Amino acid sequence: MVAATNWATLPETLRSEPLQQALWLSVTTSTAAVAFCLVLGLPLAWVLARVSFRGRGALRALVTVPLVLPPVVAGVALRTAFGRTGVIGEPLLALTGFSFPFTTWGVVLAHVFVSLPFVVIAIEGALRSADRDFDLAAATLGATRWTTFRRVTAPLAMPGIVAGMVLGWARSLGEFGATITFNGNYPGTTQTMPNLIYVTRQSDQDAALALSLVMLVVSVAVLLLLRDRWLGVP
Amino acid sequence: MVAATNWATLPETLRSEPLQQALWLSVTTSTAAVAFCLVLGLPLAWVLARVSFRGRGALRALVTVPLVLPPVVAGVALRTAFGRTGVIGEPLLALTGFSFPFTTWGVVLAHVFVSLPFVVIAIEGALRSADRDFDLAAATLGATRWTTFRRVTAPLAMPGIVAGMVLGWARSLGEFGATITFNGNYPGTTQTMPNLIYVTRQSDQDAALALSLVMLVVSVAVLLLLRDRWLGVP
Amino acid sequence: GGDDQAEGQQELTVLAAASLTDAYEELAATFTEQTGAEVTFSFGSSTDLAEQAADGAPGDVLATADEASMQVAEDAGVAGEVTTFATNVLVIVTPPENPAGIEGLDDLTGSTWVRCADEVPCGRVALAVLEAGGVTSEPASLEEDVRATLDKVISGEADAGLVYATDAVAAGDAVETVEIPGAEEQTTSYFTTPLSQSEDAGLAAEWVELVTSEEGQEILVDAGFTLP
Amino acid sequence: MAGGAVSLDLDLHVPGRVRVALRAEPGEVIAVIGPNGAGKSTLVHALAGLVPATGSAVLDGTDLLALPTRERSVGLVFQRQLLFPHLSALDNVAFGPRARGGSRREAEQRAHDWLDRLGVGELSGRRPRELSGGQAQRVAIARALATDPRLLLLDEPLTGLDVKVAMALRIELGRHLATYDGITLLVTHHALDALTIADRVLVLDEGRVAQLGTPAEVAQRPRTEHVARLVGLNVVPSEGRLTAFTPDAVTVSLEPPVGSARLRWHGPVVDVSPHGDAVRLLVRAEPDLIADVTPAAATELGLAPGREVWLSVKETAVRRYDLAPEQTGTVAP
Amino acid sequence: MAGGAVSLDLDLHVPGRVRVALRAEPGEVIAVIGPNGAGKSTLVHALAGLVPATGSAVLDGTDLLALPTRERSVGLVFQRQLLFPHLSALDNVAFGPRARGGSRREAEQRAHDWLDRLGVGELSGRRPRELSGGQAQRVAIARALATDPRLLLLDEPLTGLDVKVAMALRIELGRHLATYDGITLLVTHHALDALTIADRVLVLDEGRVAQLGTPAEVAQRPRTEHVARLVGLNVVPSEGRLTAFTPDAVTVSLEPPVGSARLRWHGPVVDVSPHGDAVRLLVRAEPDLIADVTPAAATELGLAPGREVWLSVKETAVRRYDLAPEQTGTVAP
Ligand SMILES: Nc1ncnc2c1ncn2[C@@H]1O[C@H](COP(=O)(O)OP(=O)(O)OP(=O)(O)O)[C@@H](O)[C@H]1O
Ligand SMILES: Nc1ncnc2c1ncn2[C@@H]1O[C@H](COP(=O)(O)OP(=O)(O)OP(=O)(O)O)[C@@H](O)[C@H]1O
Ligand code: MOO
Ligand SMILES: [Mg+2]
Ligand SMILES: [Mg+2]
Repeated sequence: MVAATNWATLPETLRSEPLQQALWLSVTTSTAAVAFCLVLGLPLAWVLARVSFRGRGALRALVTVPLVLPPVVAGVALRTAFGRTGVIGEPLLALTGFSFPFTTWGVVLAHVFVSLPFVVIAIEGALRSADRDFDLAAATLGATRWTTFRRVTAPLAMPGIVAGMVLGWARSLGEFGATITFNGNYPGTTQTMPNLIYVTRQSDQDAALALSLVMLVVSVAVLLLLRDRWLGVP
Repeated sequence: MVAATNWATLPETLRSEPLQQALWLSVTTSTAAVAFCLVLGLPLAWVLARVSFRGRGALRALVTVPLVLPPVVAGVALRTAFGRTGVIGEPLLALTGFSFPFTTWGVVLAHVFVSLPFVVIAIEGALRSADRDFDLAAATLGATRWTTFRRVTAPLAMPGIVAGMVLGWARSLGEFGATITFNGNYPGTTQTMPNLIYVTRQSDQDAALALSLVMLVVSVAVLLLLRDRWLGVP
Repeated sequence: GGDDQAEGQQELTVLAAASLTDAYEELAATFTEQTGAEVTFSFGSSTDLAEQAADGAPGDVLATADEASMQVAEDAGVAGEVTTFATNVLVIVTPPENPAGIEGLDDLTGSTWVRCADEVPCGRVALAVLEAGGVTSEPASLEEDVRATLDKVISGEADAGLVYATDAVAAGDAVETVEIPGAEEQTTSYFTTPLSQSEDAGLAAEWVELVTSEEGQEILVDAGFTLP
Repeated sequence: MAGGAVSLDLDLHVPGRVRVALRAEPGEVIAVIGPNGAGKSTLVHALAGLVPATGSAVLDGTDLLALPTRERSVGLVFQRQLLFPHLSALDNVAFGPRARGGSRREAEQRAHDWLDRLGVGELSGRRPRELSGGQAQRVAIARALATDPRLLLLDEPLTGLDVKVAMALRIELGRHLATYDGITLLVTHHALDALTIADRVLVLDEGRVAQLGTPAEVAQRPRTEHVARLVGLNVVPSEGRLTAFTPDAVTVSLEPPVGSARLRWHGPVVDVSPHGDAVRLLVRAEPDLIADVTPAAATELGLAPGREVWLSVKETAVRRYDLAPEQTGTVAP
Repeated sequence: MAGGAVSLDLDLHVPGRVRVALRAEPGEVIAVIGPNGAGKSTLVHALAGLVPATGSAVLDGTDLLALPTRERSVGLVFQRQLLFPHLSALDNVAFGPRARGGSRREAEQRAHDWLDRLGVGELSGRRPRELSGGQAQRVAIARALATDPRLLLLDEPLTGLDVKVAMALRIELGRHLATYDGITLLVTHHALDALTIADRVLVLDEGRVAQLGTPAEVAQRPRTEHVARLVGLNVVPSEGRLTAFTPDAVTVSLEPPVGSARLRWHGPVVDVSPHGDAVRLLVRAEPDLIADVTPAAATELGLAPGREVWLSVKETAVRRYDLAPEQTGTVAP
């Protein structure tokens, strides 16, 4: 892929406004998505790993569903739920005047939808691997479940949580299909890097490859930065 | 999505040969892919989690790369490497007369490529969360690294490994983009469920939704079966 | 336009089938020259775009590569007057130097060749062309769209592919083109319509006008389209 | 302290592992002793809510068993320590006070104080991995004490400590517990802990209460062989009663003893070890018995492991008492 | 056994934690004692390869420090046990023999034998979580012994065991080690272990060798306060030499002693505990001293904690010897 890139036109490609817009949009929406995933996914993973209840298997299956949906179908599912005439989208629009599709929030929503399972399942795995007796020790010291989770369980499972976040972030970044189906492909608003690459590839294969390379470099750089900082801990 | 399905035509959809072929192909290739991912990914994850060496960060980044590639770009990358005129594909074709594209093995290859990072990163997270001192205990008992890994490290990280496999399997199952770009879309050979759903949607939205639903039900059923069996251990 | 800016800069948003990318970007330049309005595109598959338009996606004009998709927009009541503005014929493309020596439909038999899936517009056309040519050999792959078909040929994975003339033009030197006698009998048509959610119906109408004007048609022909 | 005098009314059952009924008065320290697997840790864990139990454990009017662990206000030193590996010693100890709502400064102050009292103040910045076994043990004790629990559960708190520290800690703990109005259960394998710190001793055997009494009672009339060994007595059951005698009352000979000694046993010496100025023998008879002889006698008789010997005690040197735990006051003959 | 007599030549340094030079003969059992944090576990872990160390540890001609852990052929009982939580007791013990290439059947047979010898044969199917602390400790010992190591490293193997088991194990271990031609390092806080099982005693203090000698030498001429306390002696440094005396040689009075006693100290009683037939006092003087008095005297003098007392010993009751570790043979006065 590196070999196939047209190096002569690369500088020009880099300076183009669509690229800069799309890259910025991709990075910000993926980051926002992973933040939401964490907020939703951490408690969910904890419940799945630590609380025994009827229907746990079903909850886990439900969480896993977006994982096995082909992205386009995920987009359709999202539309069914959050579209302007969707089950949730319609009342939402009526109440607040806000609707997800074709907005940057819609992109974030699509990302959260496809990434959440990765975050939840990776973190659940890590929580299950960790020694549960430390939770008990915290309880004898009077810690609530929340305090225990925050100060004991989560720090001990940190490598797994970071892994989950990396997976979720990367999944968001590379997401193509759900986003374009649910949100369209508007430069500056919903045109993420994969969408831009898709469009560019229609007319200029080389430019598309150059864009892919840019995206690769940026994301690997971000991953490299993140990982050693966090996984160095234990 | 459930609501939008055209229930009247469902039985007919279910009996259609393309569906049966595609479903079977999807399940078998995903399962094969996750098996390969495990064979490759488990040692890789172990190396990343346990061995300190220069370039560990770089290796991890390299493993992570397919994660952030939009699927179509992943397909292009695969082709550059394993295509008929690819870096590896050309000598391979010359030597053995075998070439990946347009074959079921090509599908498996594409699945492995996109799923491996999920497997590796999830397992690495779990390995890092687990107590390393048990490895040391095994070493004092004369166990080689391999024995230690097989009999101590891996069993203790089992929930994380299962999580990694689930992620990888689901990622394979939902994979769309790399497969079609690298392998095309031929019924019975390379037409997986997501491909079938995609092309069906071009002409018949309802049929596509019905197919998605079938896929969903099958995959959730498989996941439900697997998870409780394995995650019940600890 | 779909995305009006405070200072009154006019904007036009067009939802267009991905196969129109090259031609439409050129048309946009002309349009901006003539009207001063900025053009923004949301390119995608015709099916997606029609559904999005039906769901109220911001946009002034919709252009699809098939009638079925346009019907979706019409059924949803978001379409205005529908115009056919271009057609596209199928050609055979091969990698440079045509390694498998493909000279016509008959040579496909015995080679690794690809075409679009039956369900997508270019596949339906291909099916008709092949039937007319009496070809019974099976392709190696039924591609999701015409772009993927072209891609297999450019990359050398396939010895030949059935694509639109526009794609062959867009690919330039990356492929060699073999015309198919009688292909013009089996074309695919492109449809366009102003959308009811347009906030500037005048501007939308101007775009449709440009596309169907002589100047516009010239640009389309340059891109490989034929005229209806 | 947690304020107000606290009493404990216990009638607790962990199926297959332990069953204990007991009433403890405010401020009481109860030593829990018994062989490995007797159920000591199980009892302590059940009280802390880490093992499900039936019955009741009424502390101060509320049944602990009905509360979740974190509301039980117990302090527990685990046999396995379980210090949080990612927190420094200081943060480990400050964890409890903070979890119970203290401010960060207060909590750290408390933690500092406790670490200092236990002699590991200068290690407060270290992670558990960077501590020696005994240092970590002291941090674990500090962690349990720092929450001012109403019920203090110490599972072998003094193991792994060197003699000097163990002694110092025994004193420190004794001093702390003397002014403490909560209730303490102290699991130990050391007679000294049981006899010096405790107000009463609870002897567990195979999950049941074998004996419950003051240290003096237990030391003088041990009802199980385990306790007898713990306090350095020989105890022999006969005719439904127990016969106890000290090791130095035992006469060792190579020939069967003649004369009046009715109590005599035969068996091989299995161990010889110094014991103060004497030499202590362990003889595998029915049951195992210990005997103290002078070094001179030991040399003369050639008392090495494997040597077959006869043991006897005079009737006047033994104390007899009933087996039944109820009648702790009886003496005979 | 691993076959062939084995000697160990040690000159090992773990920066900031321990430095030890030592030569051990085939079959020797060396007890390692010292206060918490002295470096005992560090020494043992360095030999096992779990802590990086410089220097050399030549076992049988090969330098252990140059080998990876698994090739060192050491058997290690961890202070933290570290039994594999997912394996049964049997599989834990069979792990070593299997890892060293034994067949499954052989390995399990060995494991069974060892579990039986340590009295936990009937628990072989249990996971570590389902064992009591002492039961787990025995499985951990079995696991280390079952590999027939050439170097056996036991880090406080007898803690957490009840008296009877500890005694039985001391005997079992003693018997095993007597016929064992490998070398054993036994870390312990118990004088009895050190004095009964060991051929030599290595005393560590703050990471250095404070003393190395036979149990008798160490017991009679302890060079550190820690060892003195361990063997129940008082040791007082003066003029570069050490003065040792037994607790029963100490006279306790409420008034400053008159007369010839040159050796006298003053301080508060901090602990009173029974010791055999006597009462043992701990007095906070310079340094801390222990004194045994009769129960009658204790009552008469009102010897409760806090009481200020005078201690004295007669010159004839003390033994003096040099501080320097080199001259282990000197006696004085
Ligand atoms: N999780 C468990 N499941 C089943 N049995 C258990 C479990 N935990 C402990 N036991 C058993 O219960 C009995 C009591 O164990 P407990 O840990 O209370 O003993 P203990 O008195 O603390 O012994 P020690 O002195 O060895 O620590 C033992 O026989 C032990 O094997
Ligand atoms: N990972 C570490 N990093 C830094 N210092 C450490 C580390 N582990 C232990 N130490 C320190 O090294 C010294 C020796 O520790 P070690 O564990 O060898 O003591 P020990 O003699 O085994 O004590 P104990 O009787 O308490 O088990 C202690 O002061 C301890 O705090
Ligand atoms: O843009 Mo199309 O409808 O996929 O040719
Ligand atoms: Mg216990
Ligand atoms: Mg230690």
